[in-house]
Amino acid sequence: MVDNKKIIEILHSIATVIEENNSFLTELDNVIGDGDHGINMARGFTEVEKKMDTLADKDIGAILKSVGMTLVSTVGGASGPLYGTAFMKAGTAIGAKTDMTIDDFIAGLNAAIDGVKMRGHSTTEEKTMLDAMVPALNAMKDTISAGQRDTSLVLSTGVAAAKSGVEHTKDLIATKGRASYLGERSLGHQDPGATSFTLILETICNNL
Amino acid sequence: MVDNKKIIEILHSIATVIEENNSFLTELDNVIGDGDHGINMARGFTEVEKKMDTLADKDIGAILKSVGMTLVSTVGGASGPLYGTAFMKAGTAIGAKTDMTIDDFIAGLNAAIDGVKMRGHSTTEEKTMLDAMVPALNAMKDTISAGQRDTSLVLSTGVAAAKSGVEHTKDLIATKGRASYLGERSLGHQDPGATSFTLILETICNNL
Amino acid sequence: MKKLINSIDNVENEMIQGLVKAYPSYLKKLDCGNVVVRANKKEGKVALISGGGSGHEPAHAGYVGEGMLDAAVAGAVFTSPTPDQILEGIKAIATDAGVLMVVKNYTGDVMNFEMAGEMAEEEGISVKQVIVNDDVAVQDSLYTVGRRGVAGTVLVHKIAGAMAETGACLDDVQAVAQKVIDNVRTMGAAIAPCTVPASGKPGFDLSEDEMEVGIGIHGEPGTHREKIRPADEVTDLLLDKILSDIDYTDSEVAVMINGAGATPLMELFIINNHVADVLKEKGIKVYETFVGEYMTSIEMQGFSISILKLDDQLKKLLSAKADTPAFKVL
Amino acid sequence: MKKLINSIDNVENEMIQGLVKAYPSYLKKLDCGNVVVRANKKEGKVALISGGGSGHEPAHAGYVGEGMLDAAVAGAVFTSPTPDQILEGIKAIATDAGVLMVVKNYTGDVMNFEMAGEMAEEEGISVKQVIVNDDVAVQDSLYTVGRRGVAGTVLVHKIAGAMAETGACLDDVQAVAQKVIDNVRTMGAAIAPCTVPASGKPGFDLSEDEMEVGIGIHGEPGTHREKIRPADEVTDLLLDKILSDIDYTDSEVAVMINGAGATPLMELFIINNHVADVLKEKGIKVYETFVGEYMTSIEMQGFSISILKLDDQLKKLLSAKADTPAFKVL
Ligand SMILES: Nc1ncnc2c1ncn2[C@@H]1O[C@H](COP(=O)(O)OP(=O)(O)O)[C@@H](O)[C@H]1O
Ligand SMILES: Nc1ncnc2c1ncn2[C@@H]1O[C@H](COP(=O)(O)OP(=O)(O)O)[C@@H](O)[C@H]1O
Ligand SMILES: [Mg+2]
Ligand SMILES: [Mg+2]
Ligand SMILES: [Mg+2]
Ligand SMILES: [Mg+2]
Repeated sequence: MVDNKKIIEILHSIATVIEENNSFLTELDNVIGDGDHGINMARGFTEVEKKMDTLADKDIGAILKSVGMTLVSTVGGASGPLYGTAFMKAGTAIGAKTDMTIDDFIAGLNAAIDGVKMRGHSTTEEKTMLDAMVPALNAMKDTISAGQRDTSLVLSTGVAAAKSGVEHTKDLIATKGRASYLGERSLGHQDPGATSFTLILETICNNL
Repeated sequence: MVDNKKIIEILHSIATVIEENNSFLTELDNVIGDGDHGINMARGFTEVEKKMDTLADKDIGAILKSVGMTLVSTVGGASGPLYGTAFMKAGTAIGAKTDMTIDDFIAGLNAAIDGVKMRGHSTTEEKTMLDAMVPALNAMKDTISAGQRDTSLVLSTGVAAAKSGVEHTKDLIATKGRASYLGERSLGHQDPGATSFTLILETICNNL
Repeated sequence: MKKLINSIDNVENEMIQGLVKAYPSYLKKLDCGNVVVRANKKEGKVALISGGGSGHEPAHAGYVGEGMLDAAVAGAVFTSPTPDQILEGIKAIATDAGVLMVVKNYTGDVMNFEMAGEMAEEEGISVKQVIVNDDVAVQDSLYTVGRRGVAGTVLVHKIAGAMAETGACLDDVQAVAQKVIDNVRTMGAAIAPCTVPASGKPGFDLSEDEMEVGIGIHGEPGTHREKIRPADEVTDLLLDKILSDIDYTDSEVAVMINGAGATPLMELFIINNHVADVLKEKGIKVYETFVGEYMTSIEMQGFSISILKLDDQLKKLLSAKADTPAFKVL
Repeated sequence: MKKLINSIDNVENEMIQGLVKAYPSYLKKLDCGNVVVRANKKEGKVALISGGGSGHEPAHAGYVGEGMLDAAVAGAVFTSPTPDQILEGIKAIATDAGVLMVVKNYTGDVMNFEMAGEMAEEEGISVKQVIVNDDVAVQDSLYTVGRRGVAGTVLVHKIAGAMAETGACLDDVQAVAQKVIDNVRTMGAAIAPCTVPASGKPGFDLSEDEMEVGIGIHGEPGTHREKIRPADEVTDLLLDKILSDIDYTDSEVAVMINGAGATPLMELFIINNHVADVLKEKGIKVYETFVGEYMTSIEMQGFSISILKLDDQLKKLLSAKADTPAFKVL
């Protein structure tokens, strides 16, 4: 599917997309959070960008773990430990490979989700990033079960599911994260973390 | 000229005029001071109003001294001690009369001016109330010297002179009071205290 | 955005440096980031660490000193610090008696401190934590993340800090911190928002006649929005909610009237005037009152009221000596 | 005007009551008006009284207590108190050692205190005064009323108060107060105005990119208006004026970074970061720094820098114990 060179390329693109969506994500967080999700993510991925040169020759597992550690130590807030844990767990799951398959990708996302659930004491239907991550994972698994193994196609079903997941967060009352303080007032607004995850997945898909 | 009943009537009118010009005077003070001259004067004359009933039977000197004391103890700021001293000194100069002449009025204003100069360590051409008081006094004296003794007419020359005095304060750089901190930036703006004195004199004139 | 700053990227850093330069006899900054510790490490006692996003000054670094905290970790504005930063703070202050982390109940803070605590434990430091959740504006239920931690945190610092100074063991310091948490309730309101420098825009909008009741210290929405009312009525709104959350009948209390950053002291005293009257009328005895800026939200206009129910132990610890830049008890 | 108040007429009154109710062990209010004295009168020492218009909280009532003032008189917002009020304060605190009045240099304050002093002398109380004039934004000349009294006044309270506490005679307390006045200089800047409740309108207008340099504590205009600049440059503007007014070469100083009311502590610390660097570079040694709200202008956004040149006597008195609601030295 992709080798370690490609991973670096994709990470660059993710950093660019996050930076481009800094205000958009911050704006979303302004409505139901504290207005910093874009700022936090951009701060983290700017640091990831800076470390990228030193990672070029590393295996995929090592690259992802390093990205995770950088996010943990620069993002702060809720998204730092969550995305950080997600990348670290994905790295561990994929391991010391320089080339990965769609199955590796699925295993990585699966581990990332477990990491977020563990760290965030959270699950789906709580109006968090999990409400984009889990539907995306399930959709991709279904696509593969249906016999499809074209990575672009599998990924695009994931992106579509993540996007509907984001839409679905508008119908949810937040019970985790800062938006939960709003109770019913969180209804009608999409979750910033679910949105940033979808942007990341879409960027991966577009770069394959 | 006027008896003690009339004095009470005039003081009521002054209180009303000051209240009506509260914002105007405050606005003037906003530009070259701290924006409270109208508020201060209104606070003082509201208290004067309250005390008026108890003064109805007193002589003119006692009435004016009591007004002065009320102003001193309620106005605060620069105008409190100055107007307070002015009224007290005028009361002392006029003395225990129940009827006063134009000469008594002139003597009273003269004493008031001396009181302001003493208390304020100030003189004319410093952009203060004195720049309306002194020209008014001089104009009235001149009118009387010219053989005129009709009180209304004498007073109206005083009001006219006070008004040009106020205009003249626009050409002065303040060297006393809060406006002096502005240096040359005080140019072009009329002095609030000179304005309030002119309003008071005009009210006396209109009520004769 | 009209602010007296230099560059948006350096706000937190210059602020912490300016603080440490103002109080060098109290404070020292670690090289690894915005971690402030006591100028002279105190051995032989439980060490207290707290922290959170910047923007709540003087919290938390202003409370580092004798009788309160041993370290404070400052994240980016309104963003929890990261685990590695917190870990550096823990390592710098750790004694054999252990370390207590005082964490405000926000997902980010809880997770980052938790990770730091795990890392410190791996290095052989014994670490415990308490989670402050005093804001009655939000519901506490098993199915949510619970109440937010707000100004009551400062009272936790004061009392747990005094307890640690007596040489009490980690369990006892944790227990008294938890006792404060169990007995303190806070609620706030705002009439104008604040602006996170990096965002450049106010965190929320209020029209000229509106206020947000139950505002969070990051500008998070509260219970509802309504037309602004006279100070006494706003105070009643908040007091009602606070006083119906715990039974304060016949008890002695500490009161904190906390300014959000741009609210003049004049208004905070006017608010206290009514708080004092209401408590007196209800037979609740005020043992100590604190009026000022303790847990701010940059330049938000608003305030919060905290009421801590006291017993003899808490009274004694509240009145114990404290010598920190922002909180002193003689 | 968006404020947390009840009625415009009661602002000063409710504020003073709220203050006294917050600190009953420190403060007592006289029945005759907004005059605050120590809860327990201290005999056998020179008594210090200060005051002025309200709106500068915690000045001056917050500084009543051991080691600082014996009484504070609060006028209407930004308006000097009246002689009869001041006289009541003097009478309440007068001891055989006499009374020192600490007056800020405004025509109104000077005249009202002067009248009160005359009245007190007539009643057989010996009264002296000092006039604080630390604001270098305005020219001091024989032909003007001279410089304004601003935040440096708090340092006069601190040091003269400590001197009085030693039992020094009236002349000596007056002399040391005058020494502080001779050696302290202040200058401020504002980026947004404040609103006197009774007026309902901001005291001045500034456009979104402007600042007023040399602002007075009542919003009086300063030296000039210009485009807002980074905090360090604004700080340099003020420091240049202060440092060229007295020769501070090789001396030790106390620094006060004073918030005007709505400026977040975050920004004050950022300002102190630069002040500390500049002074260090110039070889001026900082003995003590105070960052916070000491002499505010309701909810003005801005700050001032005060620099007091110290000698051994002033250093000792500055570090002496003070226990007041708003200023504590352990
Ligand atoms: N417990 C949790 N589990 C999963 N995701 C969470 C949890 N709490 C918060 N999030 C995600 O984090 C996002 C907010 O991140 P961010 O704004 O960067 O942090 P903070 O809330 O600390 O300011 C939310 O939109 C949500 O998707
Ligand atoms: N030394 C002085 N002598 C005479 N008049 C003065 C003096 N100082 C101030 N004034 C007058 O007082 C007016 C200001 O009064 P006011 O605004 O009520 O007091 P404050 O300046 O204390 O706020 C000025 O406009 C000026 O006319
Ligand atoms: Mg956020
Ligand atoms: Mg005025
Ligand atoms: Mg945040
Ligand atoms: Mg005034």
